[in-house]
Amino acid sequence: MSDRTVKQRLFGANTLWIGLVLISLIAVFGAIRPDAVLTTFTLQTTLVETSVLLVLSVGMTYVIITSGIDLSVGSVLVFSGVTSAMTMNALNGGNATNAGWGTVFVGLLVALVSGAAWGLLNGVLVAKAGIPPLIVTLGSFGAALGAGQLLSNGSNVAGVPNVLSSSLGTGTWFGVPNLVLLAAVVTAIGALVLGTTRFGRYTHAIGSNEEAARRVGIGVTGHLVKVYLLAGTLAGLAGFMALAYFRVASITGHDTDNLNAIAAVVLGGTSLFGGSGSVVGTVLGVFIPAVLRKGFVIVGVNVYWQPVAVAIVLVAAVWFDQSRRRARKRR
Amino acid sequence: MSDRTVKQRLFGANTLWIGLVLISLIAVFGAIRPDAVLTTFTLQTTLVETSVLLVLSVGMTYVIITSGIDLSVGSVLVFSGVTSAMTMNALNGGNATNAGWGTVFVGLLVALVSGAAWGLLNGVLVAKAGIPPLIVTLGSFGAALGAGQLLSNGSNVAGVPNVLSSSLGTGTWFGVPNLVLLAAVVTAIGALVLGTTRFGRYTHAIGSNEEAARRVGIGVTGHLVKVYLLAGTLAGLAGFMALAYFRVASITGHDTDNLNAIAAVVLGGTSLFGGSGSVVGTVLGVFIPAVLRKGFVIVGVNVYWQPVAVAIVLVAAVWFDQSRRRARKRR
Amino acid sequence: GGGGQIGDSGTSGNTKKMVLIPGVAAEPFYISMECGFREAAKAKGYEVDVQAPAKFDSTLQTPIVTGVLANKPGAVLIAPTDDKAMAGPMKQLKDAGIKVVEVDTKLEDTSIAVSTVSSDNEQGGQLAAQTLAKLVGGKAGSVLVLNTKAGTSTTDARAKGFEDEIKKFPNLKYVGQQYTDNEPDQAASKVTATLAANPDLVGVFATNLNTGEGAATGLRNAGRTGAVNLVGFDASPKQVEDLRAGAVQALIAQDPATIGRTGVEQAIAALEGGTVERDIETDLVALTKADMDANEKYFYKQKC
Amino acid sequence: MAQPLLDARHLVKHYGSVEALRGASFTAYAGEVVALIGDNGAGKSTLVKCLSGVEQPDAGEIVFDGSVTTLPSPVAARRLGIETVYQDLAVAPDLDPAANLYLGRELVKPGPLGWFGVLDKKEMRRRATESFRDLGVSLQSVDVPIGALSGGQRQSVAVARSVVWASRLVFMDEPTAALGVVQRERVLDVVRRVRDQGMAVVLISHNMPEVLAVADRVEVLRLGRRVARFRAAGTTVEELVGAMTGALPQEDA
Amino acid sequence: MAQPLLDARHLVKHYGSVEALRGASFTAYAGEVVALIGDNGAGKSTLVKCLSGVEQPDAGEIVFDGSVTTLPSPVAARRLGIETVYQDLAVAPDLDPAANLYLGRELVKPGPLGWFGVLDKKEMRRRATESFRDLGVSLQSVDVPIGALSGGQRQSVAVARSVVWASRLVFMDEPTAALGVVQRERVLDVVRRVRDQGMAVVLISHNMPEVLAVADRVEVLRLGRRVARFRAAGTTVEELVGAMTGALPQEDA
Ligand SMILES: Nc1ncnc2c1ncn2[C@@H]1O[C@H](COP(=O)(O)OP(=O)(O)OP(=O)(O)O)[C@@H](O)[C@H]1O
Ligand SMILES: Nc1ncnc2c1ncn2[C@@H]1O[C@H](COP(=O)(O)OP(=O)(O)OP(=O)(O)O)[C@@H](O)[C@H]1O
Ligand SMILES: [Mg+2]
Ligand SMILES: [Mg+2]
Repeated sequence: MSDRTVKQRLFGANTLWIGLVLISLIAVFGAIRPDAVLTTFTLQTTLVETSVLLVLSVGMTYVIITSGIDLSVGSVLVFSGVTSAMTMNALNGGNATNAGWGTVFVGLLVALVSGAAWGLLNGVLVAKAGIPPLIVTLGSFGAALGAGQLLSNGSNVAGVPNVLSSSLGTGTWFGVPNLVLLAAVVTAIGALVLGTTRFGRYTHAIGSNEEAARRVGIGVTGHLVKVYLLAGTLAGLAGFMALAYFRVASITGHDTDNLNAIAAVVLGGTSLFGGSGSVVGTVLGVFIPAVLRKGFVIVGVNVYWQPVAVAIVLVAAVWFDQSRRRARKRR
Repeated sequence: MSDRTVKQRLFGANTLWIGLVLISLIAVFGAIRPDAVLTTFTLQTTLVETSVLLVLSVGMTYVIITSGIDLSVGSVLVFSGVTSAMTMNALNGGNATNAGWGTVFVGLLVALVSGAAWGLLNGVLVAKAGIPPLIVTLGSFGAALGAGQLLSNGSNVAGVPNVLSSSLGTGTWFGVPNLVLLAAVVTAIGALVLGTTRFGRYTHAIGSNEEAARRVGIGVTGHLVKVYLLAGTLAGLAGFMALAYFRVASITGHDTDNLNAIAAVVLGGTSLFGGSGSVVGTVLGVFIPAVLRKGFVIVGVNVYWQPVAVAIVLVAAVWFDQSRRRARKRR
Repeated sequence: GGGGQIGDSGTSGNTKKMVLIPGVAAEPFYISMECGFREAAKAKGYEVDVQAPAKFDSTLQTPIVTGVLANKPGAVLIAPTDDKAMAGPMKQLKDAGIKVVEVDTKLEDTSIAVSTVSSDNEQGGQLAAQTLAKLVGGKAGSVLVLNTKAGTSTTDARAKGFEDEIKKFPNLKYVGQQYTDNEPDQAASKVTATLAANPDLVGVFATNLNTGEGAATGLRNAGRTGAVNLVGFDASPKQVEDLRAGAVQALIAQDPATIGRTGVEQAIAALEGGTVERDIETDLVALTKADMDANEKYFYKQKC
Repeated sequence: MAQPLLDARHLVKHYGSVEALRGASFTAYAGEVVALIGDNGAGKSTLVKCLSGVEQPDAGEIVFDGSVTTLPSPVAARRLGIETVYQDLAVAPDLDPAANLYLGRELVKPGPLGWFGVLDKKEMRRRATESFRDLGVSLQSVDVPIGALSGGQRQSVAVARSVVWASRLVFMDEPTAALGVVQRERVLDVVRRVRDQGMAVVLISHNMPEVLAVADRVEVLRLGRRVARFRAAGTTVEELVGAMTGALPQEDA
Repeated sequence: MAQPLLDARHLVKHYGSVEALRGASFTAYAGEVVALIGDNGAGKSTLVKCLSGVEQPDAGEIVFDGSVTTLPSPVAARRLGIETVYQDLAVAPDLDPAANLYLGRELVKPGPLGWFGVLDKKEMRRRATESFRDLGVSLQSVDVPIGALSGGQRQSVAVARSVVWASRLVFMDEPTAALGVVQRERVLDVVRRVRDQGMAVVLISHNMPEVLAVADRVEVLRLGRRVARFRAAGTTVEELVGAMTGALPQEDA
């Protein structure tokens, strides 16, 4: 009986080939425009620009492993950004631009709580009321956005504290953007919890066979609530990160965050039918489309060709990954 | 051993409660504004405005019953509309506004073939290459839209023949809009094929247990290709219908067709995990959100409240449907 | 025998009512227009309603038009989201005896509306190019256009106007437009990618609010705020603030409140038998940090 | 005779128009193996589900350890010390055998890591391997998901899981159906051992010689009702079959 | 002895690092019942899957009816007249029993409706009811999805499906594992009847008395290899168990 190493367990052989795809993409773009691609600048900006999506996708990974889905993340992000920004403004007489760390802390708390509230609502409706996740989160997709618009009266909320945007938003730490650090910490914790703890084990078990999990005494309802709560809270955090990054809580422009996150998770080898998946795969799944989009702009691909090329590479990557994995299984 | 009637088989008891939801929605809006809601005009426009989505959703029902998903329908609709409009224009020296029935017929053919081509591509990649449907159709979602933009150079294509828009687009037949007639015929055929034929049976069997279907000798690969082909072709038809109705092949505005169609199918009682579902359910699933949106406009609900209210009613409807169904099962 | 057209049947409605159908909900541009609209209509004793689609999208606007039609108001002010696709639904309004006034955008078919009140988006693009050239001065370098989605008529017109005009400045190399799906994060990413590929980037024209916000973020992230001149479109409070703070170097502002007010005047003229002007163009201005305080009336409003 | 550990009275369970249980009664005593037999579709599995909290009976009464109780969930049953091998096994196919064995009762690392719920996978794997050896199961690899195991291997995991955790009562719904000759003997040994520890074992099986070899008592279900009870000693296969098929005169027992 | 109907030689099948078959051979003759026995995990189900086109062996040769053949898919096997009852049953849980029985071979309505593939559900249901009666299965309702049936009822549907359609060879992987006493006898009767029609029946079972009662020959698999062959007449359970467990001296047969 062979024993797996920690590395194997954490990464799963499943992510090897898709990782290879990512590396070769970078290699190709790097070969075409080494001066523009293989620079600290491009690395930094690419990482920063994927941070928010990465945080959303970590939560989505958990949800999809339970064989659920969460379409609401983008709207929850918007809602949390709006509540957070409005609270910070309210605390500072309508404009928090020059507010201090206390305000920022309250803002973070409000963002997290707002996200958690929607996550809790999703979780309760999915787990306790037994409504299909697609319907529940399609509902909160609309409702959270509508609620955000109601609160902000339909327009973007400005007035983000400078200390927030200059620290979390654009600050770096030994050259690593703080936004990236935060996303990396969240991702690492997400990967460890999923791969090594009881919480992660239950997540897999529920997705693999919900009835079996229930029969062995796992509190399936409670666990599902927690998973959606996690996804919602991370969406709230993502909303706060976006606030720091864009210096505004913007209402539109997050309609496709949900599909992007789902695609990243599936691209990373997690099955939509639940039961198996890894956060490391999701990380790769987040970066492949990001690298592609960036690379195509740098290399100068025609704008109308860009979506077509992204689509082709995406499908080809998964196809390659799958056929390699199958071959490995056969061997 | 009891025998089920044809009616029961076609409708399935599953659709009873969700149908009830639809009727009570109409009743409520009708009670608030009887003068505006219960008119031929409102009926006509509501039906017309849902025709295109209905045709998309019929194809989506098949795909979801096989436990697949098709995110590409909206983009395929756009692509088909563009190719069809451009072909009709090309046949008439650049502007087909005054072209005759021959041109319209060619346009229809081009739309159907364009849709079928994307459907075939989806089907082959899903069934033969074994790539997850979400990834494949996310790819064609981007690629079909990009291809449409490439062809039209990024702008809407006008020049739709008047004979087409005044007949199929806005014409009526004994008060029933022609567009609605066409959608009804497609839906009826879709319902009959799914409920009574071998094709429908195989669709259910594959979704219920693909491996079992393969082992009993059903050509699973071929069947899946056909199902995606069907969904693509119907998206092509929908593109042609949209052309007739809007008098223009519009590039934007179809990003959420896929989610709308999926929501309609799931709302209608089809499981995302495949194996069971009905076209009649899908019809109800298409109309509930449509009636809601229309009703809210007529009743004059605040725009920001509308998505919230739609979300609440959607979730409540499914919850009601599910708890009624469960109660029935218990009885 | 059974042929006919949709909407053949009809009833009469409330001519003392007026409805505004903006292109999209929740944009300061349309909110400011709504403010002008409400103010002017109420002053004349009209009942008002506003129904906006969730997105700038003809498939979402169409059901709103027909829903409004069911109520039979006296006049409808509408910003058609597609110059062809909205012709059908809007013709139904006209056929039902409702006076239609186009605001902001217009149909290709000029026979439907009684009047059109708008500012010219293409001209706005040209103005953006001129402003950018002025800001850059004589320096040579690349310029980029950030557009929303392919096929969005308003922003496409702005981009086209910019593209045509920028060619007149030989020191500026136009590197083309990038689509952003109207998402700020994509806009940021496209800006930094362009910076990587074209380090000599000196100007960016962002065709709407979201692209502007994304572009500002991308430039800030790259540490090139101010070094690369950013010209935005529209003057929502946040954009004005960014202009003041130096995140944006210029804004092309329309005058939505006047559009709304003028639209009401034209509608009332049509309803009450006054003289109706078929085409009215409102002003477009370029706001820079230097002259912004003088042009405060062009700032958009968040709420009335 | 002593007070029964479990006494179910006149349970009724409908699925839509199907009547799975029509007033079934069932009794189990501590320290005995009682076999529950009956034809296909007699309602045995349904009865087990009702008695282990998976399904809720529509009517009837459950007495456990002398007091009337309800079992609203499998957790409630587990809390009473009731473990079950389900006929459909109820395993998570994507998890490996050790994970399935410890599902719902994972071991965590000692010390601070454990407070965060970090699993002690190594220890679980080691102990699981031991349990499997006890049951005579040989696995070529413990790292494959259980869905890839052979039918008998999977069943052995389910059996191991129940006997490891039970403290009062074990339901085993056809635990030996897919087992090889050796493994079957091992499981029957385990059944006896568990009985000797004072627990009650309820064994469902269609194999009459096996039933007579291991059970102390036999209860017979037919069409959703208990129709006969036997002491195993001295009963013949013919009598059992007669009761199951209704060839022998029925009595509502 | 006559030419074998099916002769599989030295089949090898790996799953990742697991070796399910390590050069297994197997022979079946027309007009006989051959039992395939072996411990859990010996590779019996894998062998059946390789011989019915579900899995592709990594090495080895399959001779059917005298000519070397490959079975790239289940359809290919079916075309040769091979039907299979899989251990995991391979039924569509959302479809009703009649639909499962006729899956892949639906009856269509006579006349023009049939050209469009319109199903004759009534006729299929009628005939299915008949088949189930033959096998002694009683269903309270034929309208429920098969996923809601009892374990034995589901297995009966799978057995019925294979014998209805086979023409040359039937593989039955533990067809009686979940069956009641009566149903088991009926299935064994069916097995004999099928054999008497000149077909070959391959029966996998862990029930040795059953094997000796119905089989003409027995082949034994151990650790992915054939290790012994017996004529059933005159063989004892002890000999079979000895061969399966390796207690008797092995020979690579
Ligand atoms: N979820 C369900 N829905 C509908 N009918 C059901 C359901 N579960 C069980 N039944 C029916 O209830 C009856 C009893 O089933 P049960 O599984 O208890 O039988 P069993 O005695 O365990 O049979 P077996 O020996 O074959 O396992 C059967 O007729 C079965 O079809
Ligand atoms: N898909 C698979 N992936 C990995 N290992 C597998 C797979 N299928 C079977 N195996 C392994 O191959 C070996 C043989 O399995 P097989 O199912 O053929 O055994 P069997 O003789 O049918 O056993 P049983 O009597 O328990 O049904 C087992 O060790 C099993 O774990
Ligand atoms: Mg049972
Ligand atoms: Mg087996």
